[in-house]
Amino acid sequence: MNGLFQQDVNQETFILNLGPQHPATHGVLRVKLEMDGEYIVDAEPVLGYIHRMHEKMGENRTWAQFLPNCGRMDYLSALSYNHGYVAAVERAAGIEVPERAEYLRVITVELNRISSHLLWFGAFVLDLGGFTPLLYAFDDREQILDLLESVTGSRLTYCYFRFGGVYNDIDDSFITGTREFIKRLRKRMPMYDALVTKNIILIKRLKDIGPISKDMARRYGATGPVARGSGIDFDVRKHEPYSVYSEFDFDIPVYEEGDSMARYMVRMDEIEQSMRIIEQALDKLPEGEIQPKKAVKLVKPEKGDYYHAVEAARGSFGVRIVSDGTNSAYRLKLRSPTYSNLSLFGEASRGMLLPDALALMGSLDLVIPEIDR
Amino acid sequence: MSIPAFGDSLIIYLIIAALLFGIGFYGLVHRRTFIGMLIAGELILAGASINFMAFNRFLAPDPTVGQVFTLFIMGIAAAEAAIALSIIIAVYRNFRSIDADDVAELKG
Amino acid sequence: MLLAKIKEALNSLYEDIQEVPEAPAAAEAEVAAAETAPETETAPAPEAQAEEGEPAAGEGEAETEEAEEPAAPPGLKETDYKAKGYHLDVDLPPEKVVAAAEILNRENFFIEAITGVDWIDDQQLEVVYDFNHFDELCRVVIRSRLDRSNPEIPTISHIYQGANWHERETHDFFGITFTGHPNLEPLLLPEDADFHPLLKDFKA
Amino acid sequence: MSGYFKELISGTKSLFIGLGITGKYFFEPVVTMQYPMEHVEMTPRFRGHIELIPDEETGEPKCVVCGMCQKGCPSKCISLEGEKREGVKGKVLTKYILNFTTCSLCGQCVESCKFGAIRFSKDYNLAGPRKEDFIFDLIKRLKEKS
Amino acid sequence: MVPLFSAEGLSSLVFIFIVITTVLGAVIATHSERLIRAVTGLAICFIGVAGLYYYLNSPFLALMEMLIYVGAVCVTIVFAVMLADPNPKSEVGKGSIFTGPLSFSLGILLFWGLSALAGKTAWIPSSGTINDGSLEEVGRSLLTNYSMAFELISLVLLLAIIGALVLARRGRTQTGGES
Amino acid sequence: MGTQDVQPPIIHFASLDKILSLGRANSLWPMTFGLACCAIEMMATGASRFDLARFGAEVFRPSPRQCDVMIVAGTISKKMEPAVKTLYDQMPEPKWVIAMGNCAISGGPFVFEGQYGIVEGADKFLPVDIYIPGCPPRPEALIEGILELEEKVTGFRRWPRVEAK
Amino acid sequence: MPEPFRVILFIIFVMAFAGLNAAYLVWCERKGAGHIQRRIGPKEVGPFGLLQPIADGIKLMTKQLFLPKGADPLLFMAAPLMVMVPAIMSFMVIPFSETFVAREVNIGLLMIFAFASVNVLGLLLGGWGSGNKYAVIAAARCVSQNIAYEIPMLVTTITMVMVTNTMNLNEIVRAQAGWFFHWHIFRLDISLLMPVAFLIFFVCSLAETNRAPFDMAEAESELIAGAYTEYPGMGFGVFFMGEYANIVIGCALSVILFLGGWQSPIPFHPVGFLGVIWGLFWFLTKLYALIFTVIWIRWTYPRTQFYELLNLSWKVLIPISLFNLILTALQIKIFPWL
Repeated sequence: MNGLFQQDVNQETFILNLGPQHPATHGVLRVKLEMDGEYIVDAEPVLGYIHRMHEKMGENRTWAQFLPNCGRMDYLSALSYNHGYVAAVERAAGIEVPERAEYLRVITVELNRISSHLLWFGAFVLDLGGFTPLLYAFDDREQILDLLESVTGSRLTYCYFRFGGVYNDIDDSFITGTREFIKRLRKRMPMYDALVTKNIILIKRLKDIGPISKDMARRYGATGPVARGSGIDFDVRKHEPYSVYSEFDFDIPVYEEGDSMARYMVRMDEIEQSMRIIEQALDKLPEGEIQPKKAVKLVKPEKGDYYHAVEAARGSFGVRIVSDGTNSAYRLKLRSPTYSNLSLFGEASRGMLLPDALALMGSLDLVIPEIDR
Repeated sequence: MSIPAFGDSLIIYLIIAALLFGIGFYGLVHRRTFIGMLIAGELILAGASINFMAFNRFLAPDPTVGQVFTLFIMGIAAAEAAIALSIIIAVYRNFRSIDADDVAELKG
Repeated sequence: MLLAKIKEALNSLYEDIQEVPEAPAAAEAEVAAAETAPETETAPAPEAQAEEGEPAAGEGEAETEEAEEPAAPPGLKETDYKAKGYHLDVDLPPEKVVAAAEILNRENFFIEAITGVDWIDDQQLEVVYDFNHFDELCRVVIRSRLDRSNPEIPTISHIYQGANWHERETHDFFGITFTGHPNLEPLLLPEDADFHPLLKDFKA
Repeated sequence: MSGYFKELISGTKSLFIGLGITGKYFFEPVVTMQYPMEHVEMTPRFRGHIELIPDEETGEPKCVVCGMCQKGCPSKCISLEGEKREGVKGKVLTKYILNFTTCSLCGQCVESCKFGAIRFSKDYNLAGPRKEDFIFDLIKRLKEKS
Repeated sequence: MVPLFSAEGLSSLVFIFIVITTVLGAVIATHSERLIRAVTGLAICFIGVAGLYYYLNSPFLALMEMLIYVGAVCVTIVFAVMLADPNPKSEVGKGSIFTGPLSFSLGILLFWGLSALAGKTAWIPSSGTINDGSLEEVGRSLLTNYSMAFELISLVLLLAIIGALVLARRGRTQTGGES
Repeated sequence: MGTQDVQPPIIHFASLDKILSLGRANSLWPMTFGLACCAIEMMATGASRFDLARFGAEVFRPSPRQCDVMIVAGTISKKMEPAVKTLYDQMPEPKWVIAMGNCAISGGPFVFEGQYGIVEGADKFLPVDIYIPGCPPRPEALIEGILELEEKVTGFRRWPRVEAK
Repeated sequence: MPEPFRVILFIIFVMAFAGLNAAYLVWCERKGAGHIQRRIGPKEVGPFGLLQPIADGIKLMTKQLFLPKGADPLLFMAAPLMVMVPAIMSFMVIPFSETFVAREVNIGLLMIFAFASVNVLGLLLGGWGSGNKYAVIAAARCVSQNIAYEIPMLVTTITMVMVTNTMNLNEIVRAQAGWFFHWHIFRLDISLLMPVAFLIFFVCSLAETNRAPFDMAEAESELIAGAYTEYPGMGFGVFFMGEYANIVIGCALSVILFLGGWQSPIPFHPVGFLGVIWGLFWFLTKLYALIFTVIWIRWTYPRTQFYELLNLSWKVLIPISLFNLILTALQIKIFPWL
């Protein structure tokens, strides 16, 4: 009512609480906005509304028992997270992985990355007010989910990788299905392009909105498409090749502009690159075992600390393991990319309009449970 | 059952106009803030317009005169509202108040 | 290339540490403060030091080592990337962390994470900083041990703004105070939380 | 000025192209699978809650009550009991309770079972007004099924 | 007097309703504690006045009243209330001598005087009219007899727009944000 | 007062009640309110493949004032609990709650001894009407949950039951 | 039939039409959105989901009504009515067919605009009265948008009034009699920019009715539910009905001004009762085609950014509509025989 806007008579600003339940925050992020009219004077994200104690659980559970947690951290690219954790433990315990298993990992992770980017694409356009692209993207995403479900048994929170390999092998129907899906998505991408990317309304909403400079991305430790949209040529898959990524020929899309449009374009291009990786992996897929010959039964890494990073759909996901030689972690630190990416929101959104700030927030591709862990 | 044809007598319109004028005047004196005064002022103008229209309908040989005048009053009122409100906002920015007395005290 | 360069730069941080003679103190305090640098050379687990020629055996030994080999100060160690996942392991006293962050900032490193480890057996808390570089793979780990009863370390959030949240999170989980931090309120825990769940002696 | 008109025209064109695409899809067949009337079969690897595998001859569960599933479960949702019985080798399962409401479907139990006594069911559409309905007595379920 | 259940009677009833609306709106406008309600009252009052104009054989002006007063003036005032109403503290009544009973009696006095004047005067209806006062005639006279005033009004409006912009924009930049 | 017998109402509004409950059951507007993983499956349920719209339940309203059913899809943390409670209180009667996923039912996989962050189940502070177990449940299960809720509101089931094989 | 009773009958008809129309437009919208998105849309409630709006109506009407904390009771209650009533009043002057019109007012066009301006105040007061910051922001946006788009809309309308010399909607339709190329949208001889003028008018009516891509008042992803955030049950329902009634009016105006109203595309018009039906058929066909376009647009585009929206009005629509005004005046003067 009267005085609604005036917390302090001497200030023309007022406080707006975005969330924790707000359609644009994709979950339960809360952003405290100090607004002057529709301009944002200051923004402070408030986290922790879905803090699920993953790091504490890492200390309480055995190495293998922690596996399902990975999929629930970032449920959109669960396999990347599985991969990061499994690879870190493998590094710590010195477990060798058969080549076929590595290929399967790459194929499923990249499929998962595409599905994550597709969902982001839809949700981002939904943030901007367009509803239909979301459903088209979901339509394509369902195909991936079908493929992955036929391999892993679940639709979203996969628990597919095991120390030293993967849980079960793929069959021919998966391979043909994947090839067909890639063909189908290749046909759909120009449609997305014409419907959304070239749309003048979208261009007007994204061009020059929410610029993030190279230096800012560095100071905040932004990685993934956010960094690549700011002209930083950084991708863990190329930078410190893990698994079998060094054997594939793919490009890292980099855009110099640093605005929301650049981040959008990076992700759209990444879908194409992921498809290239999958095609090559399917072509090169070696025969062989999917688990090490001597089955890994009890994992006991040596004392010490280990770090392993993978490129998740949102950036560099790092796992720091501090082991004391028992069958559970002494300390498990999960470095989630969105945590760093979101931390620059406060600075980047200063002086912006509310809808632009939401476009910026959408372009950061938030998955809140991964931030809060 | 029957009812007087109220809409057809000049005096009723004049009384309504006087009532609006009186209420407007009362408000003008009574209100503390500029916006309240502006609202009361608009009421006074409305009372005047009704008078014009009523005379135009019942008395004037040229029935367009009153309408034209009322149109002009509307134009003036719109302009007046715009100017007054921007002044109010400017005053508010400077004094953090739209209370007429506060502004008077804070002078200088 | 970059690794050598940054190693050189970080080396300079140890110069004045060597000048200051290690103050003999009570046995407990030695564990807490004086030995911080030499003791956690390789890995946080004290037992793991066996591989590295037992520098923790005595203060005198550590001192002589420093005197003999000024090029390789204690606490600064190149690690095997394949096995560990990082290149440079730098152990610093808390007051040196800011200087190290400045050096890394100059070389355009970006911050990956800050976290803590609770070494309850040693009555110490460790703060671990991960830095990485965008152009060339070079992950630098900076670690610093603090006294568990009064864990304080200067903030680096004025150099790396991204450290702001990481430090708040570490404060949430371990109760480590980052002096000079602009806003050290609970981030992930509820606003009124007064517990630090990742401490080993935490009970819900 | 020419940029103004160029943007105007290209912008309008892009809007009409967008309309064309959604218009085209308007006339394409729907992809909806109408659930209660039609439903798909789950893939062989689909992970529902776990169920006991009956012995083909006797119909009794194959479980030997080793407790590996219970131990492997990260969220402690399995509790089982067995007893020694005359004339039978090993233990006989008497109670196998799965608290499905805390399960995360990770599959640790199925993996850790060396006797092939449990598998994932195909129950994909569970819902109900009572929480207790989802704490399954798997032996009872097995009896009902057969 | 006209029968109640005829077109004239019904219109007379509606007229009473309109008068009540007008006066009620005016009372709300001057007497409510909150400014926002006062504006609502003003809008209601103007809707009533528009009805009166309709009864005065000028639907055109009735609609203009709606368009300008309700659609423009009231909306502007609501905006001003939003921008510059810091405290919902009591709006009316305070220490000055003009408030309360005195202003009320002044208003009553004015009303009484004016209506007495209206009642006492012998109004002489005109014998014949020059035109029928229709919309066309209004337009014609606007562009012939009163064209000067018409132009002046447009000038006044233009100046008002510019003046309002100049006044309202000043001091805005220091809070930042405005581009 | 107290223990007197309650007279049965003279006029029965049974048929009216039936119509009302039919109307309500067929127009369950959920809230756009996702907490975690299950929210994605909730979105998938609204999407083309499963299409919640067939039952008139696709109108995801972002404001609690216009919602009829709150689908608690995900883990409720202790920090979030007051907010969820507020949202529930803001919904006008009649209102229903669906606990979707194991986290909302009982805390799911995040329950362990010494946990400090989550509420073990939405029914700890909300009157939950329908439980949908799974981690996350398939979209079919959510549709089934909506149908179960309709059954609960109207008292009979309009749709065939699907037995999983 | 005596005039007052005819009017009262028509008011009842109009109210029923507005209510049903709103309900079934929602159905159309949901169904249309469904098929655009390759899904079915409402289906199970009645045949083809046709009972869906009724179920929604029953539910909304029996929802608990309450006053949110911090809301102003008077404003909160009055606002939905201020949106709904003027919208329904505007139906009075719309000629559904040549004789199928409540009142042929000679300033019908002005009347619609006058009532539309009350609608704005209703939204503003509703948003402000809710005592919710999102609602206030939405209301403020909505008003500045309405003011900005009223200008090009009025300028285009004035152009059409200049062409037809009347503000009587029925007269405007009569001026477009004959073949379909006599409709104003095809009259390039009056103004070369006539199709553009139609586009401007249509875009403006989208903006005036707060429809996507200009749905600032209900910007779901930004402002929760905009000005309606705090409205439960029927308060929301009334707003919704008002909104859909406004869409019908906006589209009806476009049809009347540019697409020949109730005129059929061929110069054939039966007399008497059949003529009423014939006109009604063509009017409703055109009207619903246009409404379908509105729905189609909503499910295709993202929302515009607020300042871009104002830019579009001030930098594109207003200059072009003014240019069109001048061009029309010139063309009428140069080719006076047309």
